[in-house]
Amino acid sequence: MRNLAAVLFIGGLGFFLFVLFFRLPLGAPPLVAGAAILEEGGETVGAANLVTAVLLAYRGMDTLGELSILFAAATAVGLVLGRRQLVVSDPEGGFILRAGSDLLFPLLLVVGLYVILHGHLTPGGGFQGGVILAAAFFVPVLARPRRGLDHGLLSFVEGLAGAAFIGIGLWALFARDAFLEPLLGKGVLGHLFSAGTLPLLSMAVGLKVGAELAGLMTSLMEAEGRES
Amino acid sequence: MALDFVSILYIGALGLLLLGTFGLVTTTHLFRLILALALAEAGVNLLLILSGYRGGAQPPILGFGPQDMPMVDPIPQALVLTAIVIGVGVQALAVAAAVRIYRRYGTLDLVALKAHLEGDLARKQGIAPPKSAEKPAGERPLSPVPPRPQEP
Amino acid sequence: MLPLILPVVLPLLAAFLVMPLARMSALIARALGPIVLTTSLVLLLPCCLDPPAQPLVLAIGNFAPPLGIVFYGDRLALLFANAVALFFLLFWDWRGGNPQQARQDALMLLLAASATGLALSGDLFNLYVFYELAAVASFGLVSLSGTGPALVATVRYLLVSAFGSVLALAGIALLYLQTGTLNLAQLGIDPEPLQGPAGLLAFGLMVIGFGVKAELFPLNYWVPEVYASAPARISALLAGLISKLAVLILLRLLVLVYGDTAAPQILLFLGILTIFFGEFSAWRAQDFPRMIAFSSIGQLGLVFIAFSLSGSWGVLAGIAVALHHLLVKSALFGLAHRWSGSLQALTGSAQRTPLAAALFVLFALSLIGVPPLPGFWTKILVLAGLAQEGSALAFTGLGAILLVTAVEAHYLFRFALQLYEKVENAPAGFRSFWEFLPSLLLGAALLAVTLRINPVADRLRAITQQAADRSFYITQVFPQAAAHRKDQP
Amino acid sequence: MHWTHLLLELILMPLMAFFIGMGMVLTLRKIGAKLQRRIGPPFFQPLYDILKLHAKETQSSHGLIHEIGIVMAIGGYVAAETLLPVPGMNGIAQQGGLITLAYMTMIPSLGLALGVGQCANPNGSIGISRALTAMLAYDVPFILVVFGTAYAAQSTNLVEIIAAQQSDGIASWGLVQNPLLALAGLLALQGMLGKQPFEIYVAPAEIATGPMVEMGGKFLGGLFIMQCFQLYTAGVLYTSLFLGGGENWLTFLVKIFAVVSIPMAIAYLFPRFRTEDLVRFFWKWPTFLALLGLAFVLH
Amino acid sequence: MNALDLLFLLSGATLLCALLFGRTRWAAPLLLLGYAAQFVALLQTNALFGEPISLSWSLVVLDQPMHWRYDALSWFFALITLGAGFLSTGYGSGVWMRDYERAGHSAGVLHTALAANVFSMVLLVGAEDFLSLFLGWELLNWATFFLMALRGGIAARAALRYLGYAFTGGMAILGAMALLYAQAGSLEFQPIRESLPQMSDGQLWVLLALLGSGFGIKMGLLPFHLWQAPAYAETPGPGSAFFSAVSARMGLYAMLVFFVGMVGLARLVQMEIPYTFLNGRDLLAWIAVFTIIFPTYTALQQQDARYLLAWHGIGQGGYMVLGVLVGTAEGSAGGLLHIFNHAITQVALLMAVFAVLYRTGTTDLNRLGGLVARMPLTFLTLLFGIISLAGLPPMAGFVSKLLVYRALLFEGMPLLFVGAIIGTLGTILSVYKLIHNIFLGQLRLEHESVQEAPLSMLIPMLSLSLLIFLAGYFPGPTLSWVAAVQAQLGLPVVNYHLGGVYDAHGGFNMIWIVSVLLAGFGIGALVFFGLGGPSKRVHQLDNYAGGHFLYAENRYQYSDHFYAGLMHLIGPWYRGSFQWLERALGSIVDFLAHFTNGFYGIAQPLLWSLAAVLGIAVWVF
Repeated sequence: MRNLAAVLFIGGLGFFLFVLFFRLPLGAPPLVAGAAILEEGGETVGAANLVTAVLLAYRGMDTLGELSILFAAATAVGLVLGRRQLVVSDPEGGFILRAGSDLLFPLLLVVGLYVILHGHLTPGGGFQGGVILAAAFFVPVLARPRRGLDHGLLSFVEGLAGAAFIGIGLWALFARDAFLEPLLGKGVLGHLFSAGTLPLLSMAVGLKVGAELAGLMTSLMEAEGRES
Repeated sequence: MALDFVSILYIGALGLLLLGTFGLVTTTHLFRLILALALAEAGVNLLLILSGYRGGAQPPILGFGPQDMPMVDPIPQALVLTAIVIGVGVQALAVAAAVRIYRRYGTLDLVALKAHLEGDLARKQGIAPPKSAEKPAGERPLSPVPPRPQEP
Repeated sequence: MLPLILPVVLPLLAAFLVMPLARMSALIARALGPIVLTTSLVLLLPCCLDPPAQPLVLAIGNFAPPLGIVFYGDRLALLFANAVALFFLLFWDWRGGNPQQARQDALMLLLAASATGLALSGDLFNLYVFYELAAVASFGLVSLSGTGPALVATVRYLLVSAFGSVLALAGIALLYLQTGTLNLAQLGIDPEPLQGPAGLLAFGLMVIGFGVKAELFPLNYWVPEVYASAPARISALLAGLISKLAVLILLRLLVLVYGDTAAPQILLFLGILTIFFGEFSAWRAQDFPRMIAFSSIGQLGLVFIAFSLSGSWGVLAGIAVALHHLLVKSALFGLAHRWSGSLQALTGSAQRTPLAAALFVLFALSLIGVPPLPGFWTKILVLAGLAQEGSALAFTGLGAILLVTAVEAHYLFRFALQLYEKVENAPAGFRSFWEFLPSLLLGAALLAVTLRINPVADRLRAITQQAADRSFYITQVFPQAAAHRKDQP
Repeated sequence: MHWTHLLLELILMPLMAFFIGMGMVLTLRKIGAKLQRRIGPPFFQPLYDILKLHAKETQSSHGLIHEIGIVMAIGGYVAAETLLPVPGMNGIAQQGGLITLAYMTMIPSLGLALGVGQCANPNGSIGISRALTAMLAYDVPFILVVFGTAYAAQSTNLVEIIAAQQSDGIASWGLVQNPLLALAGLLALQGMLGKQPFEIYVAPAEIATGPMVEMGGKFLGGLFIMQCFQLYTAGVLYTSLFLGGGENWLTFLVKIFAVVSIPMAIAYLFPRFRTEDLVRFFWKWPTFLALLGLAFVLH
Repeated sequence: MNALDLLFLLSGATLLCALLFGRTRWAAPLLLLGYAAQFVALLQTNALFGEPISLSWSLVVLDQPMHWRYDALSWFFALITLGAGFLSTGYGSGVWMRDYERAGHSAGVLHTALAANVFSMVLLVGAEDFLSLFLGWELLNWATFFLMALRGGIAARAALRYLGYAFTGGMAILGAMALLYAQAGSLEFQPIRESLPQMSDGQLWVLLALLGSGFGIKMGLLPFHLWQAPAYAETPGPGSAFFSAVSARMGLYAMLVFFVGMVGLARLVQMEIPYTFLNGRDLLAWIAVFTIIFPTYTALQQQDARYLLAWHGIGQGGYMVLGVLVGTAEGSAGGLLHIFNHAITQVALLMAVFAVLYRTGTTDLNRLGGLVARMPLTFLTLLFGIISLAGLPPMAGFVSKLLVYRALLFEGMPLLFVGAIIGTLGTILSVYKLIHNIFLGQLRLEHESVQEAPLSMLIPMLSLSLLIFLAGYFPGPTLSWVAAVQAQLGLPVVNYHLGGVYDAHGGFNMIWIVSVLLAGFGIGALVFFGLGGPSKRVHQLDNYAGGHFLYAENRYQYSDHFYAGLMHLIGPWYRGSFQWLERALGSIVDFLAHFTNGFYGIAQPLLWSLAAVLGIAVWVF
């Protein structure tokens, strides 16, 4: 009965959605704010990757909010899962896992940092790189569950990275009277050291995301392993 | 209108959304619900990114392709990035809670969990467990004054 | 410009820092939150008491709209931002002592920041982000106790909230697809295309999405169980403050884009259902938190009904009802801190804590709208507006409000009489009056408003004048657009 | 009207009523005797009865209210008689009216009820309970009758009602104009006087169960006086409403004696009704008749 | 500052006094002084025969002005209010209050509640726009609730029931106000009065239903009458007396203001009910008649004196409405006069009953009896009261009822007339039961040493008895008030003189009637005491029946099922019909609550959210 109703509802909704959507200019949406950004983004922000420009400059507030959400999620997970003494029952991984993880760790670290630092130039950026960083730190934990990660350190890193993001914003606030306005020289479009404070912000984002995701995954894994 | 590339993408996005929604409204298993949620979220993210898609345009990276080619709208891309991370955070939290709940109650079925919830709450608040006496909190409304001294 | 940005950013900064700091000095970490919130209050209070003639408009990062995000601080937004700082200070966990104190404080600060952001932001997606932040932070806070019921309630809350977010995001995508912008003012410049079915559907999706926090039927099933299992402080903030801020988003959309469409009718319809379900359920509630939780649902239905009224009347009525409920319901949840058990167990509480019982009676009277308390004036605004509206649905709403208010009066005073019953071994309830100090302060505020109803009404009218004026908003954000429009006719 | 004249009327009217009432008591007893093939009492028997009762030596009083009840019973009727116009004397009929009169006649009943209640005899109380219930029963048709006649005359003033009936001989009598009302009124009269089949509340046959149970000596004597007044009032009232009142004393006396004789004559044809049946009866037939009659009056 | 300002100030000051000094020893004198001062201020306003007087202050809230103004109607109601407040306070000030406090109740709270009632009524009757009317109305409702509930227990439950009714009524009024505001653009009386003729019959019917039920609930009009008797009966003595005098009449006041003063009876008559012979006025009149009959016969069933009187209080309200609705000079005069006459009657009766309660500890009609020799003055008060309540000459109640009967008669309304009479007959039956079961019959052994009521209670009782008698003997003064009120309301004005009224259909003169009656009593006394020999007084406990001695320890009082025969007959006609209605409504609320609660019990209700989305999609499409 419930499924039947659901099917009917979904069908009805799907019908309306399809009918409505296909009246819209699909594939040729109006380009209002986007057009302006495409127009002047390169000059104003100095980032070749306009997505990153949007992310960190034009809509830096969203990114800050998003960082906060991730932070909130991590904090809440910490709250939910509690902070009791961990009893990880998972056995140590086999040789292949351990060796693989040892090999992967530096590789992932480098790739992650690269993606973060080149966020304003090429596809990628703080988030993407941060996720890779998180993976880099999480893989060894998978291999050696008992060792775990130092949550204190993680929280320290994530706190500081977040504070750095805001700090850069506040710096702009006091220097230019506008929160999160890109500072420093724009540099040459396409160069590594360009786009002002964007790489710094990217770095902060990357570190924060990395620390938080790593912390999240480790917490979940620890929770999984704990016997009560 | 023939089914062009964009339309197929849209159909996919809406389909994902509807599929996820179907899962959300039909299942009562917590973990499946989380998965369905992820599915719906994926659909919406696709929808969002499609809202900036323009046929035949290139990525919004300066110096990436030919100069005069139109570029897609960069804003939705940024938005989607944000939305994905938000989704990750929420799902992580959901999973964490599910883990705790499973440990506490030994089930992930929402029907059972709701029963546990009501029962535990009733015990905590010191009220009659739900669906027992079917009695409202106080008197019936507008009830006649009960022990009247006069004859009925 | 500082009052616009710092109340959002500083709590975030503090939230990031509070856990590392807690490792160094618990004292500093504890003090951080109140300090930051007080700073916000100090920054905001002048703007609220002596509001600038023109709204404060702040383009974040100096990116002119619609490129960047705009913070728009008119009287209404500033008032709510102020209320956020004030209420978070009021319901701050001053006692502490929780082993997870730092995390809890961090979440509280995040919630405060997001709430301020919700009040101030003028960008749709940014609002969505803050809304999500508020949601995630509140998930953490409501499961604070870590008990089974709290967790299950949280998960149910989380599921519906996430579902709502998905829908809201779909609505935003739909909007963006049609307009190519996310700036509220720019959406309002030319609302014509959005007033078709697709635009309305986008609005509908956002109503459902943001309606989760706003306790809109049928997305409010999480309300009773969450408020019953969460700490009362958190319930007070969620029911009082956060719900209103979610409504605020819809208000902005209504004023700027959807004022002349069928959108208000949707709100009216859902509002009627909400008020009906809320109040009737409350009638059967058996414990204090759930009773006022259901009552809160009902009151938010009233808010929705009020905002559905056309023109500035609706905005005025809505703001009045929302502010009144903010005051009263927060205060009632402040009482729920100790009165958390069943209604039966509270019989005779007035003997030991007469002040708290008197406060309850005061709030109950105002809630059901007994003159001359403020609740009456807000209610009569809504009713007169509905009668002027004249449509069948409006009259249905009128009847529904009257009916459920009678029901509300009955269950509230059924309990009030129980409080005053004479029993042996009266329950202790509050240990000292410090425990319901927030409620006491809010009760005093309520009485003050009663006495100074006309100045308050004038202030509200000034707020409404700004908030209900579509072109005013647009002109403030896009001076050039207004000039452009002036040329046109 | 000179005040001495009025005073004279006010004194004369009750006095006459008393004597005519005694005559009526005698008539009734005579009729009863004739129907039962007895000789019946001598002419002065009613007066003897009253004097005898007052002269009794054992007169146990149950308290002041017991005595005041009798005073009220007599006094109420004395006052009521002044509201009933008789040929040549209007008394204060102009100052009161039909409704006032109807209510005035309840004062004696109330007095009697108070007196009986004071006696603390359960049987007496039962009698009062029955009497009051009976009143509830017969007053409904009675009040409809009052309404009809007063509405037809557009006045509650008995003087005017009588004058209207005398304007055109028998044809203008209430009896002719509103026969249904007259019939209903007759039935109500039967109940009002407590005659068979409605005599359960008086319970004349069972001394121990009825209002009179504690009444002896001058208490009973007072009630006897009251009965005289009661008969007189009923007869005159009915005459005034339906039989055109008294053109002169002769026709007046004939009419009122005829009126009170009818119930007596009917009485012996019927057994007794229970209280409930009595109520049921009065709320059914006389009320129906009165309503029907009223419909004629109103249209 | 004019006299009305002074009145309001004094009323507020009295309330404040009660609040501050209610617990102290000087509370009673202080409050009596306060009420007396208000009374003087009321007389000073001269609103009855002079010009209406406005309050110097007015409020403007949310652009809505709030005025207060006293005219003849306000004056009349305020007079009753203040009189009742004064007498009830006096009654409850002495030993009664000492006893009340000894029982663990608070004198201060009682005084405060009473003063709050008086204050809100003073405010209410001065209302000159719907906002101030509603303000006064709600204040009164809550003050009433407060006074009802303060004894706790049964009283609190009765009060809650009252609240359920009263608040629903308040909401109906609020709804009507919203409609009126939408129509007239204002809540002041004058614009509304002007816009009413433009309204359609449909709109007026809605207003009639909303305001009629709103005000009717306060009055206890059928079918909203169930709350009143228990609530009034369970209130502590002075409060009960006060309520029954005037509280319910505030509903009548509001009805007079709106239906008579604004809509006008002529308009009501024009509002035909389709497919019937009835119009708006007839409908209300029939409601009034059933309000007379049903509560009166419910009163007949009661086994508790307080309940019995409270039920009669509801029934008597019907006469007032009925009289006013007839609309002729006599009818409306009777209706209005009955407000006053009933007030004094009912207060006297309740005071007598509460005096019995004070002395014997019960008002159960099956546990009393034979008290006449123990409490003769209380008996006298009760006797005067019941004669007036039953509407028999020579007391006050007779005058007002007679006026109503006459009006019905000459307007040709036989069925309403019979209904009113049936109510009166029922009243006679029931008040006899009241006085019989308390004061007559068997004296119970435990009451052998009962004393007369204390002086502080006797004084108000006896003065009221005197008033009842005088208002019946010389109805001229009260009729002059009523005539002024009629002129104020735009009704035809009654021709009155000191002894009664006269008009085209004749009239009546109470001075003659009462004088003759008194003379008749004199003659009766002369005959009774003069003719026979001395009677021998039998002791109250020395009784026999059917030749058997009745022992005082045995209970032989005939009190249970006093009118068994009648009840046997009419009981099934109306028993519980309204209780049923009330329970049905309660069950509907219960059911709805159950239904809505069900939604919050669903384990996974996202389907509902989906349905909402779908609904919106359909809507916008």
